[in-house]
Order: sequence, then C-alpha cells, then structure tokens
Amino acid sequence: MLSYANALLETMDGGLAAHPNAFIMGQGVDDFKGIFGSVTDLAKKYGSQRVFDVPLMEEGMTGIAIGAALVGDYPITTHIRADFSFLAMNQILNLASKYHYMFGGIMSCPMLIRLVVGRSWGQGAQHSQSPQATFAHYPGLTVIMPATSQAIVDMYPQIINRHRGPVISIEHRLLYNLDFSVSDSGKRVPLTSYVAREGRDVTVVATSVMVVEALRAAQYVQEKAGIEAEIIDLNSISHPDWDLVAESVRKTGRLVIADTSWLEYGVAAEVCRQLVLRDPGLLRSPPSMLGMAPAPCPTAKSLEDIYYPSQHETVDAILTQVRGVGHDIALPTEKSMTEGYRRFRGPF
Amino acid sequence: MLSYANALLETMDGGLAAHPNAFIMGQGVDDFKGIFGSVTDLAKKYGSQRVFDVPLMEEGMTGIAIGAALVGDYPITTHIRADFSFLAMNQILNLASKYHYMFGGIMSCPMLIRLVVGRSWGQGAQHSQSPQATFAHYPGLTVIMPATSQAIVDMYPQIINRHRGPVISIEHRLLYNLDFSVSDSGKRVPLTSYVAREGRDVTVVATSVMVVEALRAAQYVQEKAGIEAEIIDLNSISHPDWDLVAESVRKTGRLVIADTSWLEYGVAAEVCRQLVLRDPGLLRSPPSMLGMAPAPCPTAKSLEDIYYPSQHETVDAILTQVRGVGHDIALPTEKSMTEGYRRFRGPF
Amino acid sequence: MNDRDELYRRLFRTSLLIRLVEERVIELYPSDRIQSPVHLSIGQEAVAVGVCDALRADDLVFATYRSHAFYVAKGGRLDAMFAELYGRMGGVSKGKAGSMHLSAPEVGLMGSSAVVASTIPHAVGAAHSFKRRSDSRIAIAVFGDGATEEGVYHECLNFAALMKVPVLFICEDNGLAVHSHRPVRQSYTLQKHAATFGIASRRLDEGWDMLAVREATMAAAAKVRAGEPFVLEIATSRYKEHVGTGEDFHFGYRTSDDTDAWKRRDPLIIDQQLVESLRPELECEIAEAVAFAERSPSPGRAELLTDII
Amino acid sequence: MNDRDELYRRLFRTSLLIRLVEERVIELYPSDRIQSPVHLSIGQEAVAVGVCDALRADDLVFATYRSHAFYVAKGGRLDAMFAELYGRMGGVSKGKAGSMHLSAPEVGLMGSSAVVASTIPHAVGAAHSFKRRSDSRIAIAVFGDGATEEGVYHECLNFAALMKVPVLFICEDNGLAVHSHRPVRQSYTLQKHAATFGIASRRLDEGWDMLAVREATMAAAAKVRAGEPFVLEIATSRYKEHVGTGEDFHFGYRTSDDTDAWKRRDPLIIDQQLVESLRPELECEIAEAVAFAERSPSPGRAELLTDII
Ligand SMILES: Cc1ncc(C[n+]2csc(CCOP(=O)(O)OP(=O)(O)O)c2C)c(N)n1
Ligand SMILES: Cc1ncc(C[n+]2csc(CCOP(=O)(O)OP(=O)(O)O)c2C)c(N)n1
Ligand SMILES: [Mg+2]
Ligand SMILES: [Mg+2]
Repeated sequence: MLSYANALLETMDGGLAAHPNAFIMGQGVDDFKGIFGSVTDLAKKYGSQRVFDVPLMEEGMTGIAIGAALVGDYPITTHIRADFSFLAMNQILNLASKYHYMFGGIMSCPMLIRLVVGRSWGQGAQHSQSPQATFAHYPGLTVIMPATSQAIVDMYPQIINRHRGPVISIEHRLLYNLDFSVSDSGKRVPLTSYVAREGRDVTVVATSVMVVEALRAAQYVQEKAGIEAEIIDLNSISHPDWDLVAESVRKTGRLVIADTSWLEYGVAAEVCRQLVLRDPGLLRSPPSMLGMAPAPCPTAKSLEDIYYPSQHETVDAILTQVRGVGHDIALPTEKSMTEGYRRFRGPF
Repeated sequence: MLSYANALLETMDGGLAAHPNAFIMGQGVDDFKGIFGSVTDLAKKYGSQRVFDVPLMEEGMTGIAIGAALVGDYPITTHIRADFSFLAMNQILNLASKYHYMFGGIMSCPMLIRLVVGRSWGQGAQHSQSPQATFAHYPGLTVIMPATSQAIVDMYPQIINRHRGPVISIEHRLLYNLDFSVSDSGKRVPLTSYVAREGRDVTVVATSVMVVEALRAAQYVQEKAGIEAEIIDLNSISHPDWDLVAESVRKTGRLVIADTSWLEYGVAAEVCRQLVLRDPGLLRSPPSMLGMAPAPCPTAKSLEDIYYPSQHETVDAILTQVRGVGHDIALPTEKSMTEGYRRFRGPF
Repeated sequence: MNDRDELYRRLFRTSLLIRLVEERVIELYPSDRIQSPVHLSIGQEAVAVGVCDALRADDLVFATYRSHAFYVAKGGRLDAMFAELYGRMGGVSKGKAGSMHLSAPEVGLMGSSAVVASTIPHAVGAAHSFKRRSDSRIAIAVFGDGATEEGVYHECLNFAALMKVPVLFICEDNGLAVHSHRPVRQSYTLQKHAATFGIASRRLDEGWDMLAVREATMAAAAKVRAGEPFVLEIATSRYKEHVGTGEDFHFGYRTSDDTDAWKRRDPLIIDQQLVESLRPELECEIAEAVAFAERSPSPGRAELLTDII
Repeated sequence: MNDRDELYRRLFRTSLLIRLVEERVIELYPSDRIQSPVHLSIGQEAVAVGVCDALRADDLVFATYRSHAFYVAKGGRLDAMFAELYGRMGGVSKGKAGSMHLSAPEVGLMGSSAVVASTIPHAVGAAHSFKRRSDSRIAIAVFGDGATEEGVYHECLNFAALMKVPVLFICEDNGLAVHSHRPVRQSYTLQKHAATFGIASRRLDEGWDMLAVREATMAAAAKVRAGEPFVLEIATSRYKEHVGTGEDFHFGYRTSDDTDAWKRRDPLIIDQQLVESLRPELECEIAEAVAFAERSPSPGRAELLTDII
C-alpha cells in the first residue's frame, strides 16, 4: 500500500535522481510541510539548487520554468491550490501551450505543473476550484488527473522522462492521505484513460477523487442490487481514450459522469460531445451527471455538503440509470462524501 | 444600417451619458484608433476622468475595476485582444466572479469587460483566441458574444443599466467593419439566445461571427437546394436558452454547431451536454461541428485558411446533415471564409 | 483620566477584544464547530486597532484572509462574525464566506480575499473612484509582507502614483509568508521601492504600540486625504502558526526567540491589570456572540444557488 | 583600416542590413505577400546591433514581436526570415510563426512573443539554469519600455536579484507603447527602480550610436557573466507607426520633431557614402532571400496538426 502523497514523493525523488536537469520550485517546497508531504526533505537531499522556495510570483515562476525548459532543464512547479494557477494563466495558455507549435517544432517546453485541488473543511470559493476543462480546451497542453497512487507511479516518471510538452497535473487534496495498492509490474500505462472496474450495467466516467467515490458506489450497488457498474477513470483530460468510453457506453447503454468541477462547459460536456459525435444512439436515456453545484463554493459545512455530490447521490445516480427514477433500493446512510474523509481538517 | 463598431460607439457613449458613474479604461482608449473605433473621441467628450488610458497592467486594471464597482461605479474595461485577458484571469475568475456569492449577496461587482477576438491576416497563436468556454465554466460570470449591431444595441444598455454582476463581452474583430440593419423598436432582448433565421430542415447553433457565416451558408443552401436551415444565435454563452436550442433540434432532428473557438471542451461540448440531458433521441445522426482546428493558430495564410471553418465547410456541413455524406450539391466557389473579409488587413 | 489615557484604554480594549475573540476561536476549534481554515492575528492586533482608529468611520478597508483583527477593529458585529465562522445564517455572509472572507461593508470593511495581494487593486480602484467623485473618503489596502512580491503590487503602486490616488497601503510585516522568511523572498525594502514611484512611505518598527500605529496612520491618512498615495509598513509578530490555532516553533523554521522579544513589549501581556479589569465585560460580549452563533441555523438548500450573479 | 574602423563598418553593415530588410518589407507589404502584422524597428537598429555584437555567440536572447532587428543582428538566416514572413515552408518555423514570433535557436534567439513582457521571465529562467549548471553563458531579456509596467517585470527583478541570476535586462526605450507616451504610463525611472532590488543599471541616451551601445552592453554583460543581473536601458526612436509600414505623424499623437532630432544623428542617414558602398551587396543578399521566400512552398494541410505537443 502506498499513499498518494508518498507516491508523489517517490516519483519526485525518482525524477530528481534520474535527471540532473530536473528541479522543483514553488512556494514552500523546502519547508517542513513539503507540499502536503509530496516533496518533504528533497531540498535537503538534492540541495537548494534543485529544490527551492520562490517568492509569491506565480506568473514569473511559470515563465522562469519555461525559460529553463527551453534550455534543456526539466522544471516542476507547484501550486498548493489550483486557484493560484490563474495568476500564471498567461504563461500557461499564451506561452507554454503554444511554443512548440508556434515555432514550427523547434522549441519545446517539457515541464510539469502540479496543481492541488482543495475541498472540504471550508476551503471556500477561492481554494476549491478544479480547472481541468479550462486547461484542456487549449491545444498544446497535456492535462491529467491522477486518481490513485498507481496513476502517479505509472505516469510521473514517464512524463518526466519522455514527455516533450508541458503537462498540467491536477492532484486532489483529499486523495493525498489515502492508501492505494500499487503493482510494481513496471507496466507503463500511456497518458490516457483506463477501466478502473469492469461491469455490464452502466458506465461511470469519472475523474480524480470521483473515481474513488464511484468505486465505493459500485461496490454498494453490487452488494445491494447486483448491479455491475463499469468505471472508467478518464485520467487524461486532454487526451482521453474516447473510444474506450464509447465502447463501454455501447455495451451498457447507460451513463453517469462524475467530475470534480462544474458541469457547465466541463468534462461532462466533452464526454457528451464525444459520444454524440460517434453515435447519438449510444445512450438509451439521459445520462446522470455529478459535479459541483453551479455556484462558487460556499464555506459553510451545511452548504459544502450539498455543493459536492455525495456518496448518496453517486449511488442514486447509478441506481436511477439502471432501475429508473423511483427505484426502491435503499441508499447508503452516509450522506456526504466528505464523511468518508471525516478526518480531513487540514493541514492545508 | 449600423456598423458593429458604431453600435459599440453609440452604446459606450450612451452608457457614459446616462451614468455619471460609468467610466472606460484600457490601453489606448483615448487614442486616435479608439479601440477600433468603438470609443473614438469619448475621452474628449467626457474628459479624462471618465475615459482614460492605463499602463500595461491587465491584472491591476481589472482589480481596480472591481474596487470601483464595489463603491458604486460602473467600470468598462477593454482588451484589444482577448488573449491579454489571461493576464487578468485571477481577478476575473477568483475575485469578480465570486464576490457576490462569496459574501452572501452583500457585495456586487457590476462591470463590463470587453474582449476583442482577433482573426486573419496572420494574427497567430497569441492574438486569435476566443475564450468564451473558459469564462462560461465559472459561475458568477455572464458571458456574451454579440454577433450583430442589433445584439449590441439591445444588450449593452441593459447590461450597463441593470445588470448587477460582471459581464464578459467577447466581440469579434471581423465583425467591427460589417454593417447590420438595426431596428429601433426599443425592444429589449434579454441576455439569452434567439432565432436568427427560421427553418425546418436543420438547426445551426452558432456564436459570434459564425452566426454571420451561418446566415450566408443558409442563404446558399436555400438557393441551391431549397434547404431551410434554422439558425440560433447562442448570444449568451453563460446563460443560453437551451430550451430554444432543444426545441429547434427536436423539430429538425439535425444539428450543426459553429463556434469561434476549439471544439474540445468548448461551446460544442456544452450544446451536446444540454441536448443529451434533455433527450439523447433528439438527434437522428451525429451533429457536424465547426470550430478552430485543434492546434494553436498558425500565422501562414495557407494554414490559417484551413484552420478556421470556411464558408465551403459551413455549407457542406449543412448539406451533409440534410442530404447525407456524398450529397451532390455544388459547394460555393469561395473556399475560405476570410475571402468574405478580404479587405481585412488591419488596422489591428 | 486624561484624553491620552482614555485613548489608550479604548485602543487597548479593542486589541484585547481581538485577542480574546481569537483565543475563543482556539478553544472552540477542537470542537469542530468552526470548520474552516483560520489565520489568526494574535500578536498583530495593535496594527489593526491603531490603523482603524486613525481612520474616518466611512473610510474603506480591503483586507486579507487574516482578517479577524481588522473586522473587529473596524467595528464589525461580533455575533455576525462568530456566526460566520460557524457557517451559519446569522453570519455576515450567511456562512458562505467563513473566516477567510470576512467583510462588514456597513462599517467599511469591503471584503477579504484568500488570494494573496488580490484586494490591493480593489483599494486603489475604490480610492480612484472617490477622487473622481470628489468624495473625501480614502481607501486602505491591507496586506502582508509577502503580498508585495506579487506583480500586481508593482502595477498598483505605479497606477496610484500616476493618478494620485488617495489610497493608503498598509503592509503588516510579520516577516513571514507561511514558513518563508522575508530575506529569502525579497531583495528590496518597501520604502525604497515605494520611493521609486514617488510614493511617500514610512516604516514603523514598533508595531506592538497601538498609539504609535495610530499616530503613524493619522499622519499617513492626512497625506492620502490630501491627494497622494502612501505606503505604511508596520512591523509585527505572528505568535501562532500560519494557518490553524497551534504554535509552530517545534517545526524548526523559526524559534520562539522572535516572538518572545515581541511578547515582552506586547501591552496585552504586560498590562495584566488592565487586561483583568476589562476581561469580564469582553468575555461576556464574546459569550453572547458565540451563543448567537450557536443558535443561528445553518444555511439550507435554498441558499445554495442564491446570489450567484 | 584600423580595428575601430573595422568594427564600425561591421556594425554599420548589420544595421544597414536591418534597415534595408525592413524597407524591403515596406515595399512588399502592399503586394499582400506578407500577410501579417509587422512591427518595424526602423530607427531602432543600433540597439539590436550594438547589443548582439557585444554578446558571445552562444548567449541567448529572448525578444518581442518587434524582433526583425534582433533576429538579423543575432545572425539569423535572411532567407528563412523572409520565408517566415511570407508564411512559407522555408521559414524558420514553416510559416507558423510569422513576423511576431521570429526565432533562431541555432544562433541564440530563443523566441519572440506577441504578449508584452512575456519573455522576460524566460530569460531569467534560462539564465538561472545556466548558473545552476555552471554554464558560462548569459541570457538577455529584450523588451520595450512599456513592458516594465507589467507586474511580471517586478517579479523577475526580485527573483533575479535574490538568486543572483546572470541575466541582462535590455529595455529598448522608444518612449512609446503603441500611442501612449511614457510619462502617462510610468511614475518611475528604470534605474532607480532597479536599484531598489539592488540591481545595477545604466541608461544610455545615445541609442543611435552602435559603438556606444556595444560598449555599454559589453560592460554590462561582463558584470552579468560574473554573476549579477543588470538592467541596461537604451533610448531609441521608432520612425514608423507602432504596427504596419506607414508613418503616423498625421494622427496627432506625436510630431515628427522627436524622430527628426534622432534622424539627424542616425548613422544610416548621415553616412550616405558608406550606405551607398554597402548597399549593392546587401540588396543582393536581400533579393536572394526574397527570391527564396517566393520559391518556397506554402505549408499544406499536413502541417496543420503537426508539432502540437
Ligand atoms: C496568489 C497566492 N499564492 C499563494 C497563496 C498561498 N499562501 C497563502 S498565505 C501565503 C503567505 C502570504 O504572506 P503575507 O502576505 O506576508 O501574509 P501573512 O500570511 O504573513 O499575513 C501564501 C503563500 C495564496 N493564498 N495566494
Ligand atoms: C499583455 C499585453 N497587453 C497589451 C498588448 C497590446 N500591445 C502590443 S504592443 C504594446 C505596447 C508595448 O510597448 P513597449 O513595451 O514599449 O514596446 P514597443 O512596441 O514600443 O517596442 C501593447 C500595449 C500586448 N501585446 N500584450
Ligand atoms: Mg507575512
Ligand atoms: Mg516602447
């Protein structure tokens, strides 16, 4: 078993060890909290040339990373909340994502930008955003959302070793403390989507922490109703395996989409586009969609709990797809997904 | 007939005249080019307190606008290319869009942010982006794309007079020099979508300059093939009239989506989501989608011409929807949509 | 009691109120009734109190996530604050804001943002509007030392100087941004930096001294009201961890020496007699506010989608 | 011919080449063979030439949309440039870049961006890498006076000073940002501003003088190579409109007086004898480059979706 935070720490360590030109910069990367444990003590191990704190300067830091990448270094930058990357949007969207194409292939910016999505314990409107759709709209970026330690162990070394373009990795704070089994098979999943659980009754396309939620829900509906949900971890937001998704939906005819952001102009929208592009007949009925409520994130616990899809709702969505509205299967008692992470109270 | 630029000038003038607290700031708003003619001479008319140039400071300027709005002023800011608004993304997404909700309704930021989308004559990767989907993903923003002078005349006074939140208006540079007939009926179209042309055979959902393109194409297919295309000007990207879209598709069973940005995670995706949410059976076959090719915008004319959907392709999309692939109706000879704007060579 | 004594007592009372409020927050925190990150100002109270007392009641303050002190000092209602921290309907913002986003527009606290440096331009914009409307109010941007590293600070100083905006920039210099000390983050000093924009400034090292803060602010505010921006940097000391209610000396990034030196001059620690004479009344106020919060209902589903646009 | 004469001749030759190249662009423009915005450096050539001549060939320059001059001065191929302006396969970037995004990594021009100030941090980042790798190269950020208003400039100076990054900041001060004069945009002077970060700087008013620019750059580059950032501000004059190939004096935002004074000192105007002696050879070079561009095929559909990631 390997926690998500430790998977990050291992791959960060491995990246620095394997690549003399790799370095990590971000606010607080050399402090005792070590970006929630994902880079702890690496500054001591590799020195302040390789792992260093920076002033508050998101736009500048990202540009500095691009400059380093242009001369052959491999920069890794961190934002303890994805929301802060909006200060670096110009460098990410106008520069990093464009450089390779705009210069006809003679420039490259291989780099990894790590964003942590906040959730629960009153993160509020400015510490809770999950901007995968925003980034994935822009060609030139590779956007991933590792949902498990395995995804990190599989992808990060490959990204640092071989990927030639800028990668935005959106990590979820609630995953950091979870343990996952990891197979050391050395297999390298490409940066795309995969089936996290097989099933024949309904397809659940999920991202990030919602994959974990969907797996819990799948277990529940299997036990209570013998329903077999197939769960696809989208994993890559910019380059998912849409055929995999379409095949699954062709098989099940039913769809639940569970994402960490807003549904409007979000991942759910692109999933629908890809399906109707292939065949509008794939779906037997309207899909169910789970995401943040269409509002900024409220701080109050009572609102936060209904702002995010609960385990209750995830289960209900699956049941409703398979058995129809008004199914009479009992829902799980734990109402809020955050109950599953009851212990999350910081550190922030 | 009123040109788009003059419609802007009229409504900017009207806004300043009606509201002593309204003001316009942006780089070059007081110069002789006057943001492509949309604010020309207003600095002279209203003085430098009301219409003023600012240094290069997109983030700062947007924050200053928010501060002014918080104390009851009505700020209008300009970006001569939408791409530059990425430098202000933090203030737009983290602050302006959140303030009303985050403070439980006791703060408001009524303000208008005008972005001009560049296209053709080698604007290249950094002067050509059209970020409607990016903004519309974030609750709290109202995002519009006026496609005609009428849309401006109808919406801008209403926004400046009555709208209590931040509005992002995405104007298209290629529209500025076009003339449109405008009815002075005093009717106030709400900030939503409307039918730009009625038809029974196929629905075209379009945004901005693509509405104009779709209207040209509709005329062509009517003349050559007797096909009646219904064209819906989405107009509001954040709050479209999805029922209007769904009803039209229910009637025609066929759909073309024509947007000014990338299709991936873009307007086309949200249109599909809204349709399948209502009824996956609405569509008889996969829709056709027109948008920017999935790459940064190339500068070379030969590539730019195929990067954007041409009139040729718009017509073909409509014909293919109605008559199927391999229809034998001749396509228009003008291949590139930009041929229609052959004279556009700046000013930039 | 002479004027000076009375003034001192007033400032002391508000400072103590802030400290007791935050100590109450610390006590409450383990009960999970305040379910959100809290950034305490314990040690920094004198800045908020001295600054706000020097302002006109209708001057506007724009603050940060570390905003309890400014909220109280500016005169925000205590019950609405606790209810807000509790995430309840009786809160300033019906619980939607929480600790990081206190505001009290009725007394001139125009919002607090959890994004560092992000309200600085708001103060500039509000002040610029005042000037345009010949309104004699001024606006105050409150921010930490770390905030001055963000590019927007540079943009704001330039604009404020160019347009002669009546804005007062108040930097609460606690020497830390999370766990990073100022020298590893800044190659400049605030005063010389401000001077390059032609902006007058002052640094006050005695940030524990409410009267000194008040006087420095009065002098600065007078200049600002006369039509010039001003940068006032006030040294201060954060006793607690960056976020949360604990201490953090055992983590090794700083020692208690820094804060100990400060504590030896902290009136709220030194003047125990005054503390004890005021405490009962203030604790009573706080108890009422907490009781209000406890009674206040949580926002329900109807609130989830209201006030978005 | 002594060394100094030879040097002068070399610099003059490159300056003239740039001017003739851009004059050729002006001639070609009405034919619509160059279908993109062009930002000419006519009047500003001495800056690019003096700076680049002072650098080591392997030092890296990061530039702006106004990049023809630096492209040529750094030694970029003329044929690849014209083909790029034409949007042809023979262009540096197969026509995908165009005039606003010239680059020539093989001679150290590491890109040009149409977003003001956006390549400044790239130079800082590259230089920082050099330092980390004990590589003796330096990086040069080239930008206009307007670019210094963007917050990122402040962030970059702070970082460069803190980390002692071997980066040379070159500000081409033509006094204008589009049609806005510097005093309405800036409340600071670059040198005092740089000094607040502890960064050494110099302003050179004689930006028409290639030799002076070269010497100033050599001195600055030596300091940078020794391990310190440096800001070198060079006054210059933009003869043509901001974007496009015409003049713009009739629009009233400036008069020809400013440029006339400059032209009276412009070696490319004064030293007609040298111009005429060099012109035939240079025009021949240019003609060949243009011919290359004319012959070069346009990129086809296969290019549309290549090189995205
Ligand atoms: C733009 C941005 N970047 C990073 C953070 C994370 N962060 C929160 S507080 C903080 C330190 C700010 O230091 P300072 O401005 O001195 O304020 P203090 O907390 O010391 O009062 C940082 C880096 C943030 N909230 N916003
Ligand atoms: C971030 C950004 N904002 C605005 C613009 C529009 N713009 C293009 S050039 C320019 C002026 C830049 O002036 P300066 O830096 O002095 O360079 P110069 O053109 O004088 O060489 C402006 C405002 C832009 N390209 N990028
Ligand atoms: Mg601090
Ligand atoms: Mg300039």
